[in-house]
Parts: sequence; structure tokens; C-alpha cells
Amino acid sequence: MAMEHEMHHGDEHPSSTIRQYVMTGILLTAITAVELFLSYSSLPHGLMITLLIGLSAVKFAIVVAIFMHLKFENRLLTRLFLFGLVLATCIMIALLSLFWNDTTDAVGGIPEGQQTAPKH
Amino acid sequence: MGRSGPGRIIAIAFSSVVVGVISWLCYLAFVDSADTPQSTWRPMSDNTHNIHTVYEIVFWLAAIVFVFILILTLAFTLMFREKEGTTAQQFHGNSKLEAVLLAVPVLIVVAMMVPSFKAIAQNTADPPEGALEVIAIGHQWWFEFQYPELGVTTANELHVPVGRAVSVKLKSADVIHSFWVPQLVGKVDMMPGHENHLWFTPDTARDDAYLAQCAEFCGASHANMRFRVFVDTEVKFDAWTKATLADAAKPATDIVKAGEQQFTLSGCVGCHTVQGNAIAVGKLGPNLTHVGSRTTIASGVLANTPDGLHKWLSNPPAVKPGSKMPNLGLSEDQIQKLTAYLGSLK
Amino acid sequence: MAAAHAEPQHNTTTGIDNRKMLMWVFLASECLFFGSLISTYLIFKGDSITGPLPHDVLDIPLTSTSTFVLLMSSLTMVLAVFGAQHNRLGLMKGMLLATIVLGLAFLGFQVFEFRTFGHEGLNLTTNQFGATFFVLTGLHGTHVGVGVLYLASLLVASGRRNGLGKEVALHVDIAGLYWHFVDIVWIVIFTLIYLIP
Amino acid sequence: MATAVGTLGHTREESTVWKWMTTVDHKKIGALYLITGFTFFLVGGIEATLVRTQLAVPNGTVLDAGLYNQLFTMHALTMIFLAIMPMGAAFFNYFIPLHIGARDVAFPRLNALSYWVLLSGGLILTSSFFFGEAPNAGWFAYAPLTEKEFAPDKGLDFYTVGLFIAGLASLMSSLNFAVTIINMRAPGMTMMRLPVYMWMTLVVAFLLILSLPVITVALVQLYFDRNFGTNFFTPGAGGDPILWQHLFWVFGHPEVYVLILPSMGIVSEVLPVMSRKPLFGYTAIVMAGASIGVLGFGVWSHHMFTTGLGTVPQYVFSASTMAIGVPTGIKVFNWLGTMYGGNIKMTVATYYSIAFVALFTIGGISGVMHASPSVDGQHQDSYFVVAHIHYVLFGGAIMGIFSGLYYWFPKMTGRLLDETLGKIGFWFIFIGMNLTFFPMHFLGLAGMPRRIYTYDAGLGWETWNFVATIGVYIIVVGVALFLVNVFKTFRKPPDAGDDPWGGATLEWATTSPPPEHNFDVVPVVRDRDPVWYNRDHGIVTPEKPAHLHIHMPPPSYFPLVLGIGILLIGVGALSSLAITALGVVVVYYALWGWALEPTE
Ligand code: HEA
Ligand code: HEA
Ligand code: HEC
Ligand code: CUA
Ligand SMILES: [Cu+2]
Repeated sequence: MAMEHEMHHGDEHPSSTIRQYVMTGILLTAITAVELFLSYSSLPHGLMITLLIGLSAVKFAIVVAIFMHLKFENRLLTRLFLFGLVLATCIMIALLSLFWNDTTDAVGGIPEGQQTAPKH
Repeated sequence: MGRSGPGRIIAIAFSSVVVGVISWLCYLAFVDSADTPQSTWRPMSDNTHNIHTVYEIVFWLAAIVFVFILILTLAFTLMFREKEGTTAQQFHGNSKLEAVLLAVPVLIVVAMMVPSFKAIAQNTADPPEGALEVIAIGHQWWFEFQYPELGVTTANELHVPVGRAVSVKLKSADVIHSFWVPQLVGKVDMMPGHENHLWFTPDTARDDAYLAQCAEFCGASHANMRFRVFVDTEVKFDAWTKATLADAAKPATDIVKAGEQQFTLSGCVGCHTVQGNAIAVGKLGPNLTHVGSRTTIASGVLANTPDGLHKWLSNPPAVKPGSKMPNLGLSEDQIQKLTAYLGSLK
Repeated sequence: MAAAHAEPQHNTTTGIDNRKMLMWVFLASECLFFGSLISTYLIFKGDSITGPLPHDVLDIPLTSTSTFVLLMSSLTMVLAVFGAQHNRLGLMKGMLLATIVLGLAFLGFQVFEFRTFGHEGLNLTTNQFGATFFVLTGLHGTHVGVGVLYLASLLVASGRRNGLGKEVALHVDIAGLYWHFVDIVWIVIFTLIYLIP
Repeated sequence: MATAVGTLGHTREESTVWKWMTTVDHKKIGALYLITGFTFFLVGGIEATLVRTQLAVPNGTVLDAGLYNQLFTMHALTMIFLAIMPMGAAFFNYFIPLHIGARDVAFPRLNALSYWVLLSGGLILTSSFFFGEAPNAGWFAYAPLTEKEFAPDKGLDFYTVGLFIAGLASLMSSLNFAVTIINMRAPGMTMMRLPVYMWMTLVVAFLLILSLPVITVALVQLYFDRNFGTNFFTPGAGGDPILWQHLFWVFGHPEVYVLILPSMGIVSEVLPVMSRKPLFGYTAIVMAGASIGVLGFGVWSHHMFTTGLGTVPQYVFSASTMAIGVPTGIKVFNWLGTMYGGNIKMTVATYYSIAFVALFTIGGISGVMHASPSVDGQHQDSYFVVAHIHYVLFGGAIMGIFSGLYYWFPKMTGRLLDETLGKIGFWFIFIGMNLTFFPMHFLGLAGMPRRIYTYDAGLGWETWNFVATIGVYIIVVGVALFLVNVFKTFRKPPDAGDDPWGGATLEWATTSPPPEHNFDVVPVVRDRDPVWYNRDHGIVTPEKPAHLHIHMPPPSYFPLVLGIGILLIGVGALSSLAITALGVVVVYYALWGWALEPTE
């Protein structure tokens, strides 16, 4: 981001920092608008999902980097946070692929006449 | 025992002997345990042979690590015990040695992994053409077996022919149970909402049943949820099929007749099917059409003898805690009749 | 680990304030929390046996508005942090208040959404969509609620002091981290649940 | 206790009880954890003893099915969540600041809070017995057996709420420990000079921080299923019991490393000190510990090989599971390397550490055997697995903890435990442990499933079950001897001196027990084994300054109040919303007080 330079010296130009924040806010809103537009468009499904996920990842990164100052902090903090984020993503992907490839799902639940005995 | 020269050799020799003897005793106990009725080390089908091939590799590699580490631990303890006048050698590590020590476990792991992968592929492959299809349904706390091709439904005792692949679809009517016949097939769970599969080709027909037991905790009577597999010769299996397909035997004696009536009066018909008895179409309990020809009742907990039946009917939850068959408060007389009737259902 | 670059001139080993580090590590943990919830949602997507299904009830324009509100609250939050760090008490208080109001507005939207869904026959027990949707967004909403309380308490507490110190700036900064995180979780939820058909 | 809370005032006369209830000193909190953990260990042990008594002979009649199922479930929950984890946390608490040369942990009040919350979780779980409705579906509580339909009584609600709260406590303490270790190190204490024990603590903290949220989600979902009619895990209505298993084990496997790594850390401290030489391959052990931590997140489905996982997932999880044997092997070899060439002082702590190496290896290799899915088809839910878990948990975790107890007791109390009595006790525990758990391998091989309250004669299980039961009574004697030892030791005057073992790490550079501020002068670290370095280089610790005035955080009752608030929320979740609401108010009140309380 081009604003990195100014941010470092934010103390000296407070008003310009505020402007950068506001610009970031506008950028985020704009991306959201694009996302909204995409979701109503008639793009092919796969492409749309990729774009949507890509854009929200960009938003995610912007907020973390600028609003949460991660970009300007000690790298250690980035690593600590990324560790959780990456692990969460990996586990999500693993879980989803385990479930989406599951071929043992019996459709329609338990067959007729095999229900449990009555409870008492 | 010292830390150099002969002392070192004595320590290692002594440790080897001690660990060797202990390991040997353990091995004897393992072999001894392998000779039990529900043993996991007596493969009697292609499935369990596949498993056993890996098992032996894995077991022996594990045994080598076991012996090796235990000998080192004991030997080092003896060799380097505190002694007057000696001091510890100060070193922080040894990169070459550490590299070797990294390589050895890697090799062991690879040696275990390769055959494991092969066995996974074998045992999760599709069953061969012409396999006998069975649907096994786990209930709290008994097993139902259906043979869709044959039209047979039975409970707790599975009959299969020798030499033909048996393909089992696993289902559950309530909670998770598991299908495990240690000598015929490795465990696969019966998952409610899912349909699991397994298959095996038994290679030895015998009169004794192959023992099996539910191996996933399923509530109060999990311990009492057992089943038996009979591997029959072709001829015997055909005979069994025929007999099982037939309607229940018609009552021949008075007491059996009375028992049949009692069976209706006591409400047994609401839960049990007896093929040929038009009112007895309940599905909540085991199919009793040929209950008399089973060797055990209540999923293997009681012998199928008049005594066993008597015990069961007088208070099922006392035999199997939590049993879904309630205590029906039957009188002695009623139990007598029912026992006679059930015994006649060969 | 970067921590090996010890900087003894600070009173912590890494020079990072303990509380700030605590918050970041906690947020790493929260990634797993929401990751599990979102996974559950996605796993059950399409497993509802009866309606209403997502496309029957989800109101994208409405939620886009509330998403916008939450985004704006992130902006006001960062301005509040800025105010706190630059000794601008008025800016900080005003922006904190704005953040709180926006947060409450978001919660208002959520309550409205939940009630509408209820009227349309979707609740926790209707189907898998209902269960996963309400538990996921409900727990997110709880986080927003906790955040509102957190910020409100900060606002009140900072009102008791005259002027701002480094301490207050730090507290606002840390609260901001939490607030932004809750916002980015919503970014993910909004995309995965609302936008992807 | 109630009156103390009712009269929240700063200037109470400070009774001893009140001091303990308001303490924020990591050493006192560590002691509280230790006492609590050990008490629960006895409770869990008594439960195990009952279980074994029932199984001594075929068709045992000591317990009925219902009670048996409650006992084995509570046995596991008690041991894992209320005994081993708290005892681990006890040592963490006590020794993190001492090891890294700090005055306290990063967040002393949070630390106290963690303890009170853990205690609340433990009380909730254990109180289920008094309602006759303890959890009874096994410690991993597979749905749908845990759903209202099959488990209508409150047992599983105690489970969800109790574990939720215990998990909260662990999360808070782990956050605290992680920040402390990263951020509170003495000058010169770089990461690669951290004692191995601190490294293992750090890994444990991160394992918990990253895995607890997953089970928290699962517990919330189960709670909703049971109480609000959702269907996360009920098949038929679209739910899926497999999901519970995944979520549980995504937490559950890292959890088992949470149980073992502290003990590995202890052994890595005890062996070098007793061998009088530095640890062999420090870097390798640290890296191995960290990679166990990372790999530990990628193996969870090895608990699910029999659930119809499919071919490819079996390949993947089998490979990743076996791979964990490699870094663990490195550690075992390095411990042996540490002993090699040493001059090993055979103290009781050494005995337990060496026993750890041997017994953990046995448990580890049976673990690697299960890692082959085909073999696991014959092991899963059999006593072979029970043998595995007790070799790693008792032979591993508990042996390590006993080693730590003997090693650190003099530091914590100023008194040495009786070595002779300790050795006798060791042999009882060691022999009893092997008699109890080794035969379980044979039982598993003979096809005995776990979690059965009864079995018939004739299956070849009688002998070994009987032997196993004898074994546990021998352990009981051993544990009782330990208790006798502790009581005896407290009756004699302090005799330990500051450094009875010739230790290498910083805790030995202060008095026994350490003063509240730990070190009169914050030590400067120049080496991995700072105390030895200073000894060998003739560096003397600076004299105590004449006007020693060190500011320590003042005691606070807010952690306790907050803990009570959380307890109330939990009790409310089991009974009525009103109590929960009250709890929330108490929590909020305590947070206010907490935030405004001066900490200087
Ligand atoms: C302290 C706890 C602890 C530890 C450390 C471990 C360590 C390991 N565990 Fe264990 N495990 C449990 C606690 C633990 N486990 C529990 C509680 C359960 C049961 C849960 C339940 O169902 O109730 C369980 C169950 C369990 C299962 C599922 C069994 C089943 O239900 O079917 C499996 C399967 O793969 C497994 C594997 C392993 C492996 C591979 C390791 C490895 O980390 C072990 C590595 C160690 C070594 C290998 C030894 C040292 C190495 C060498 C000397 C080098 C040379 C050796 C080789 C290369 C092989 N464990
Ligand atoms: C942390 C772990 C831990 C520890 C230390 C233990 C310790 C023991 N365990 Fe445990 N066990 C588990 C974790 C642990 N276990 C788990 C996770 C399971 C799986 C549960 C499930 O299936 O869900 C299990 C299951 C389990 C089973 C299988 C139950 C079944 O499947 O049906 C058995 C059976 O023998 C057993 C036995 C024992 C025994 C005899 C001990 C002994 O080592 C206990 C020894 C301790 C004592 C004996 C202390 C008591 C001392 C005294 C009382 C002294 C007297 C003092 C005074 C009088 C003051 N355990
Ligand atoms: C409410 C349902 C219900 C009723 C009524 C009922 N049963 Fe059952 N019965 C069951 C169930 C369920 C089982 C399986 C129990 C088990 O093994 O855990 C069973 C098992 C049995 C068995 C053992 C079957 C086998 O193959 O192992 C017999 C015999 C039997 N019932 C006979 C009777 C008779 C006779 C009556 C009437 C007097 C009766 N039942 C009434 C539900 C019922
Ligand atoms: Cu069915 Cu256990
Ligand atoms: Cu595991």
C-alpha cells in the first residue's frame, strides 16, 4: 500500500493519517459493493465463488494490516496471529474435503421399520 | 558394572538378558492369548489375512524398537550410575549420531507405511462380483441380519458359506455400533445416517461359531451385545437358507399351541415377527421365526435352552440392563408356554 | 521465533506490551473458534431436509446494509484509537460513541433479521440451515455484544479520568483489535453465507 | 467462604484462608493447582480401582452396568482434565517465572482466575455423582448416544458445561503462559537458551490455545442439541454424528500431547541434572517438541479409522500419524544420549524419569501400531488401545509428574522427601503399573473390547484381568506411600537447602521456597544452563541489596468473585436461567472492579 510511508510518520501528519483511514474505509466499502454486484451477476458459479472468496480475503487483509496496525507492528504479532489463521484455514479445508467426499451418507435416513424401540 | 571395557560389556550383556527374558515371556503370553476364541491373531479370511500380513511386520518392528530401547535404558542406567571418583563427560550432542538416529526411525516408519498402504487398498477395495450381500443393522443391543437376495431376515447369528465373498452393508437403527469379527474381518462402525461397507471371504468352514462382539460403546448393555458368525459348507448353507425361508413350524402339541396364543396375548407380536403367524409382524425386536434353531438368545448372552429362555422372559432388563424388551410381568405358567412355543420355532 | 531478538531496553522481552500480545494470541484462538463454526455451516449446507432454505429467507440488501454499518464501525474504531494515541480526547470519545452506536445498530439489524426469519418459519430446530445459521451468527452477535459492552465500559471509565495517558491509549488500541476482528469475521460470514449462492 | 464474599472489603484481617483465596502469587496458585490436581488424581484412581475390581473376575457383581459406565467415563475425565492437566499447570505456574527469571507471570490476576475457574469446572463435573447422573458415554462422548433421545438424564449436560468451563480455565492460563514465556524473560534468556521445560510449556500453551476453541464449539453444539432441539449430531434430521468425532478429535489429539509434553519437559530437566551433564541435543529436542506440536494437529482422524473414512483419508492420516514417531524417537534417543557418559545420581526423581523413558516408549510404539489403519481394525476399541493409553498416560504423563514432584518438592517446600520411602513407593508404582497395564495388550489381542462392564468366562480373559486388578492394588499402595512420605516430610524441619540436586536452571539460584518476588536481583543469563555456567565461571549472584523493596502485585479478590460468577453461569446452564443471569451480573461487576483496581 502506498500509504505505508505516511503511516510511519503518522505522528507528524495526524490529519493525513485520518484521511488514509477514511480512504481505507471507502476502499472496503467499494470492495463490498463489487462483491454484492458479483453475487447478483450471472458469472459461472466457480468463477464467482473464487472471486468472492478472493475479494473477502483482500478485505480481511486490509483490515488486519491497516486498521489493526499489524503491518506496522512487531513481526512477532503477525506470526502469532497468522499461526492461528493458517491453522484454522487448513483444518477447515481438511474437514470440508473429508465431508464433501464422504460417500457413506445414506440418503433418507433410516429405512422403514428399523426405527428404535420405544423409549421408556 | 563400570562404564568402560569389560564393565560396559557386562552391563550390556546383563541388560540384554533381562530384557530378552522379559520380552520372551511377553511373547509367550502373546502367543498364548492368540489361542483364544475371540483372538485377533487367527486370521480365517482374506480380509484378516491382509491385516495379519501388515500386523506381523508392524508387530516385529515394534518389538525390535521395544527390545532395543529397553536394553539401552537399562544398560545406561547400570553403566552410568553415580560412582565415587568419576565425573560426567561434558558434551552437548553429536550431529553425526543424531543424523543416524533420525534416519533409523524414518526407515522404520517407511517400512511400516508401505505394507499398511497396501492393506488399506486391499480392504477398502470393492467387493468381488458375486459376493453374498448382507445388510447388518445394529440395534441397542442386538444385531439384525438381512439377506436381500435370499429374502431372509435373522438376528444375532450370521450364516455365511465358505469360500464366497460376503459383502456387508452396515447400518444402525439408533446409536453407533460396530461390526467386528476378529478372525474374519477388521472392525468397521455402524454409523447412524451413514452406510458403511466391508467384505471378507471366509476360508474355513467349521461347526463352532466365530465369536464377535459390538466394539463401539453404545450404552448400558454394550457389554451384552455379541453375535456369532457360522461359516458353513455350501451344502449346509443352502440347507440353512431353505429352512430359514420357510414359515415357522406349525404348533404340534397343546402346550406349544397355548404358547402361540400366549405370544399374541402378551403382546409379543407387537415387537416380533414370526413368519407364518399373520399377527406377529412387529419389527422392534429380533425376528423370531426360527429362533429355536439359534444357539443363543439375546445377542449371545444366554444359551438358547429352556432355562435360558425362562431367564430371559421372566425379566429381560435383569439379564441385559436397559434392554428394550420390557419386563412383561409374565406368570410362571405363561413363561412355560412361551418357552415351549419359542423352542418349537426351529 | 522473532522473540529471540530480545530488546532489553523495554520492560518486556520483545518490547510488545503483554496485554497487546495477549489479545493477538487470543484472536488467533478465535480464528479456530469461528473456523469450526463456519466449517459446521458449510458441512451442513444443502443438508436441510425441509425448508425454509437460505435463498428463501436471506435478505441480501438488508444484510449488506448491516455489513456496511459494521464496516463503518471499524472505521470509527480506528479513528478512536487514533484519537487516543494522539491525545485527542474529544475525537476518541466521539468515535468510541459512534462505534458503540454502530455496533448497536448492527445488533438491531440482527435482531430484526432473526425475528423475520422466525416469522418465516425458520428457527433453531427447523432444519440444519436454521441450526447452523443461528448458532454461527448468534455467537458472532454475542461477540459484537461483548464488544459493545467492552467499549462502553472503556468510554465510561475514560470519562473518569482527566486527559489521556499511554494506558488509556493502549486500552483503546486493544479493544480496537477485538472490535476489528469481530468485523473481519463478519466479512467472512457475509461472503460465505450471504453472497455465495 | 460465603461470609468472606459477603464482606468484600480491603481491610479485612488477613486470615490464612483469605490470603490463599485472594492470592495472585504464581507460587501459591501453583500450590493450589497441585493440591487440587493431586486430589482429583486420587479420585480418578479410586474410580479406576472400582472399575478394575468389577473386572477382576468374569460376570463381576461389584458394580452394575449404569454405575460402571459412569465410573469409567468420570475416571477418564477426572484423570485427564482434573488431574494431569492441573498438575501440569501447577508446575507451569510455579516454575515458568522461576525458569525464565521473572518475578511473576504476565497476568497474575488472570492466573488466579484460571485456577478458580478450573476448580468450578471440576466441581461441576464431579458434583454430577451426587445427583446420580454422572456422564456415562465415555470421555469422547460420541453422538448420538449423547443426545437427549438416548441419554435423557442430566449426565451429558454436566459433561458439556463442566468441560466448557474447565476449557475456559485452560485457555486463560495458556494465554497467560504463552505471553509470559515470550515476553517476560530475564536479560540474556533468548529463546534458544530457554530450558526445554519452558519450550514444552510454550508448545502446550499453543496447543491448547488453538485446539480448545474447537471442542468449545462442539460442546456448544451438543448443548444446543440436548437443550434447544437443534440437530447437529442427530442423523435422520440432517445432522451427522461424524462431525462430533471430527471436532472432538481435532481437539482430542493435540490434547494428548498437552498431557505428555509437560512430562517430557520435566524429564528433559531431571536427566541432565542427575547425569551431571548438559542435555544431549538441545536443539533437536526443542525442534522435535515443536514439530510434535505442529504435526499433532494433522493426525486426528487416526481415532476414526473404523468410521468409514475412505481410502485416501486413511492413507493421509496413517502417514501423518506414523511420522510423529520420528520426532518423538529423536527425543527418546536424546534422553538416552543424556544418560550416556553421565554420572547419574540415582534419586527417586531419576528413577521416575528413567521409568518414563522406558514406559513411554512402550506406549509410543503401540501407538504407532494403531497408526496402521488395517491393524487398527483389530485394535480400535479393544483393550490394546487401553494398554496404549495407559502406557503413555500413566507410564508417560504420571511418571513424569512424579519425577517432577520429587525433583521440585524441596524447591517448593524447603524439605527433601524421604528417598528410601520414595524408592519403595516407586517400585510399588512401577511394578503395579506394569502388572496392570501390560496384560491389557494380551487382552486386546484376545479380542476383549473396552468399556464392557462384564464378560463371560471361557474367552481366555480371566487370568489377565485378574492380574491387572492385582496390579492396581499394588499401585494404590505405592501412591499411599507417597502420601505418607509427604506427611512425614512436612513434620520435619526444612533440610533441603537451596540447591539439593546441583540444578542447572534458574530456580536453583534462589532460596527454597523462593521469596514472593522470586529473585532478589533479576538474574542475567549467559548460557543454557545458567547456574552451571555461573558456577563454572565463578560468577557469584550479586548480593541482596540493602534496601530491598520489590513491588509485587497486591492480592485481589476479584479473580475469586469472577470465578464464582462463572460458576454461577455454569450452574445456571444446568438448572435455571435466573442463576445464569445472576452469574453474568457478578462477572460484569467483577470485571469492573478488576479493571479499576490499582495493580501497583
Ligand atoms: C499422553 C498421551 C498420548 C500420547 C503421547 C500418544 C501418542 C501416540 N498415539 Fe495415542 N492415544 C492416547 C494418548 C496418547 N497417545 C489416548 C488417550 C488414546 C485413546 C483415546 C480413546 O479412544 O479413549 C489414544 C489413541 C490412539 C490411537 C487410536 C486408537 C484407536 O482408538 O483405535 C492411535 C492411532 O493411531 C494413536 C496413535 C498414537 C501415536 C502414533 C502416538 C505417537 O505420538 C507415539 C510416538 C512415540 C514413539 C513411537 C516411541 C518412541 C520412538 C522411538 C523409540 C523411535 C523409534 C520408533 C519408531 C519409528 C516406531 N493413539
Ligand atoms: C490420565 C490419565 C489416566 C490415568 C492416570 C489412568 C489410570 C488408571 N486407569 Fe485409566 N483411563 C483413562 C485415563 C487414565 N487412566 C482414559 C482416558 C480411559 C478411557 C475412558 C473411556 O473409555 O472413555 C481410561 C480407561 C480405563 C479403563 C478401561 C475401562 C473400560 O474401557 O471399560 C481401565 C480398566 O482397567 C482403567 C484403569 C486404570 C487404572 C487401574 C489406573 C491406575 O493407574 C490408577 C492408579 C491411581 C490410584 C490407584 C490412585 C489411588 C490411590 C489411593 C486411593 C491411595 C489411597 C489413599 C488414601 C487412602 C488416602 N482406565
Ligand atoms: C417392546 C418390545 C418388545 C416386546 C413387547 C417383546 N419383545 Fe422380545 N425382544 C424385544 C427386543 C428389543 C429384543 C432384543 C433384546 C436384546 O437382545 O437386547 C427382544 C428379544 C427377544 C428374544 C431373544 C431373541 C434373540 O434372537 O436373541 C426373545 C426370545 C423374545 N424377545 C421373546 C419375546 C416374547 C416371548 C415376548 C412376549 C412375552 C416378547 N419378546 C415381547 C422387544 C420386545
Ligand atoms: Cu453396540 Cu456397543
Ligand atoms: Cu490421537
